[in-house]
Amino acid sequence: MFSFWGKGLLKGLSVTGKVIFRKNLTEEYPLVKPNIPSQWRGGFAYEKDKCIACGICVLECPNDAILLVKEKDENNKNVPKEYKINLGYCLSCGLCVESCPVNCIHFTKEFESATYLKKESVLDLFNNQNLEAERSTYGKPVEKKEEKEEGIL
Amino acid sequence: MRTQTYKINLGPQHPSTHGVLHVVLEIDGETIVGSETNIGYLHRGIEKLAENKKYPQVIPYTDRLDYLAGMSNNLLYVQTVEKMLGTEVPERASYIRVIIAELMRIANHMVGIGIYIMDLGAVTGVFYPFIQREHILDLFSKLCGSRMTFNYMRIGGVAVDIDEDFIRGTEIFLDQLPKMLHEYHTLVDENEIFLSRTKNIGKISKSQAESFGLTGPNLRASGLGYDLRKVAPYEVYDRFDFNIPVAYNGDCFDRYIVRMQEVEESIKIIRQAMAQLPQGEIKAKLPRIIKPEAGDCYHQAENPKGILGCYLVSDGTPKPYRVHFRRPSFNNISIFDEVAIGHKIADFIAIMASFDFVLGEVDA
Amino acid sequence: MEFLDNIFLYGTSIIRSIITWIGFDPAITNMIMAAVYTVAILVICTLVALFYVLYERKLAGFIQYRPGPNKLGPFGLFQTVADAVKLLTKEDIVPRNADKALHFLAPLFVFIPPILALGAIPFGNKLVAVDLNIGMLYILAVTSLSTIPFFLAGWSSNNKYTMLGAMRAVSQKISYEIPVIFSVLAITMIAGSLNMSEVVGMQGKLWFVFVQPLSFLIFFIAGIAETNRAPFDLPEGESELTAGYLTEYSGMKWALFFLAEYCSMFVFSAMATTLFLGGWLGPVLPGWMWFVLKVHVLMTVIIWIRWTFPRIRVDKLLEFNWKILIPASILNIFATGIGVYLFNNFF
Amino acid sequence: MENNILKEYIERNFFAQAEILSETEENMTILADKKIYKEIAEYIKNLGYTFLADITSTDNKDCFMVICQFFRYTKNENITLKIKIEDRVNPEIDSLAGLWATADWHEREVYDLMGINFKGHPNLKRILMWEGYKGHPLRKDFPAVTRKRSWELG
Repeated sequence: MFSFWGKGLLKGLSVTGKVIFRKNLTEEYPLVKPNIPSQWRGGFAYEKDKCIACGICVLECPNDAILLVKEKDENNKNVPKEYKINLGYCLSCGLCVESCPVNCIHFTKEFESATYLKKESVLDLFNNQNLEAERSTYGKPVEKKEEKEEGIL
Repeated sequence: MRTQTYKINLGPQHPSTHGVLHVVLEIDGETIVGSETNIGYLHRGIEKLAENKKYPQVIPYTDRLDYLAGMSNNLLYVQTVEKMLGTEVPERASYIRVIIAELMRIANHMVGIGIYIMDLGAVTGVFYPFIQREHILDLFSKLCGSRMTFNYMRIGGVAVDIDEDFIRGTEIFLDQLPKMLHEYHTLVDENEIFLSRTKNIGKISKSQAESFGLTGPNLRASGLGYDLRKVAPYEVYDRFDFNIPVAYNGDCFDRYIVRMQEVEESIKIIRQAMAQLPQGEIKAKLPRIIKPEAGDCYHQAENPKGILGCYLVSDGTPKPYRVHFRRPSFNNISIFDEVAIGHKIADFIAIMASFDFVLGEVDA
Repeated sequence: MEFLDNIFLYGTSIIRSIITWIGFDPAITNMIMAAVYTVAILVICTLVALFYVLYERKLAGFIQYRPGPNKLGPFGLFQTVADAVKLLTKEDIVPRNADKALHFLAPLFVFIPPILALGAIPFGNKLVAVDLNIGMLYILAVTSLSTIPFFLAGWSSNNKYTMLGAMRAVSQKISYEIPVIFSVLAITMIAGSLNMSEVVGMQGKLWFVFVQPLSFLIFFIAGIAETNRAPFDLPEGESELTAGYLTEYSGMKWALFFLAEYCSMFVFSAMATTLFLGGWLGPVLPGWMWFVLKVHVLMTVIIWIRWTFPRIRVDKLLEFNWKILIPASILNIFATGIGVYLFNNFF
Repeated sequence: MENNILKEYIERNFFAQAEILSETEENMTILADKKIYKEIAEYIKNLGYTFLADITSTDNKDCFMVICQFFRYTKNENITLKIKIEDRVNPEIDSLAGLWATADWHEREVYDLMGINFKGHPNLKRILMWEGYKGHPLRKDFPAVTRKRSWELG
């Protein structure tokens, strides 16, 4: 092969030159919402009617991000009185969701959880159950939708 | 003529320390005559924290050690606990672990290589591999819902079974990766400037590498083909046919090329693992509360950055008595002070980047 | 066609006749015309900088699978304007131990050499602010001034990183001046003139790049180094020296350095076009348009190179200059001399 | 594991000062007295266990343990060397920094987090915590601040 000083440089230029004419891959995020996978671990949704206030999620949480205050109802059963998750401490590990025996806590597909104030990062899930948010299937045995894969090159 | 050396602080905030590494360089003109590496700016005390967590609760913390290869850290930790418990992992779970770990290796090397080229001044070089890494992270986020901090491995298996989607996605990815690698080789390998910046720069001899306890691609670039996947095969690595890339110069270029070749070997491993993937359980039956017998155990595995080790002491309670991680980056960067001497500042950047370290792991 | 070719000349003659019609003295008319030229050059400078900042970001984006800036205006055309506004409103930080006067002056000085140089470059047939007889010498003299503001910036900031950047800038710019001058010398030997317009005029049959390919290559490489562009952007090499001589600059002062870089790139491309690529000469299109096109191609190549190559190391950079470029350019002059002698005596 | 040489060596030279705790196919665990630490480490190195993977320590409440892991580069064989330090007030042990360069940082880490002094270490400074930090975080008597109280604090 014919070889000379600067051949590598020209080869490099040829690669970047080719790429100029390829289609770009940028996701224009704030304008185009990303395609959130079904198992996404984002925000939380909580069904307080289902909750039996067993406290397993609190025990499972590695970082003590969950606060559960329980009380007895008229049938002498435990019911939650207060349920908060501090997203500032949450590792999004999903151990609480996986461990819940009655499936009352879910991940949602929310992904914008930044807040302006530190105290806003505490989710008061008892008063705002966040049931309308799209739920993720993490930790739940649910049929998954088909998603298409595309090659990039 | 009287000249004087002076000191400059490279870091903790510097564009190419990739985090908060602090190196005090003593400089004569532009030549380094002394160097002192300071670490600890990202110390979170994971070892101390882990002492107050139950065994499964430590897994999410290991994600944060080497946050570019969270899966591999997960894997090592659960393996150590399994070794203590004497658990047999179901075969399917083992295969899944291998596939995931090798994908993670590819993702990590893509970052390592990309950042390396970027630090040498070719900013474009970071984008091409990052696209591939993005693909892997997408696969992972479809698998377990998280892109960086996976918490995917479980003691006795894995959290979620891989499905058709994942396998198909991985196959598509593996098909396009070699093309990209070829393109990247064309872009970088013969580039005269790249060669002049990397050949014979930051040379580490075999004995130096041994003495400093280097592991991973950094060791293998110095001519010692020590890879735990071959020497002490864990999971099902002994069932696959793959090579350990070794280079013999120990310079920055070799560290780059070893990584590139490792990616190719990983592709081979993943293809074989996917072809052999058996059906079955993905998690061994274990009691709900994990209580290993009192005792201790050291286990290590070949992470993308080197050998991650975990020393675990149990006192028979559900919480580990002591967890210690032998972090590869911590060992690898300890050689900086010695290698830096006599090089230029620009070379130091090249050396630093060629080691592919992560401060989360250095400081634990 | 004739009209389009000379549209700017007609413009200036109209202005001149208006001024004369108002009844000014010829001397004052000349002075006013000089002011008009200066304003025109300043406008060109600003437009070029604004355009090429955007163009570079776009091209870099395409090279990296990105669309580049595309939110502000059509195709992101107003991105640079928005950036300029943002930079103007930024707080101006001066380090406590800096030499305040020099720190302030450096970003102003950095604009002077490209503006001065643009005055002597013919953008088209007779389309030149000052058609100096020693145009080439003038431009080389003026552009070599550009070392000073960089050193001022680095020195006055009183920071080790800026100092290292300044040292690199000085050593690099001074050494790369030599191959630039030598390669221009080869052209002068062939053309026998230092007048830029005349040099262009002589390239009617054959561009000098075909007569002097080596000289063009040397000029091009050294020019990239002169203008601080990657792979020779050592003075600001951001992965090594944070931002080199620019480390302590922020806001508009930083922006001035940034814009000046594009201006000097433009000047350098314009010089290369004039000396090697036949300047405004070309069929069909008006002359100035040919000129702009050729400059644009060169700029594209420079930008393309920047986004492909790693940065060279400082000692290798100087080694490359003193061991390869300068001997090559001296050899080239030698060969050119023989060639010119043979041509003049035997053909 | 073929370590009869090592066993013989230990029995011959350090009869009462070292004992073999366990021995498996791949691993051999030796508990040694701190007086012979460096000597035995050097012997292990000369036996071909040239990879010092790890030096760490545990706080066993009544004593400190320093644990070293030695590996071979060629085979999957591992020697775990454990050293007991009974002096809790002023724990001190020899440094391996002269034998392996990697011991330097490992020992600094142990010194920093567990407070064990290494005699003969060239540069025994804190490595992860900052200079002037009081206490050694990995000791069991060092209070672990958990986030249990975070909810009470608000």
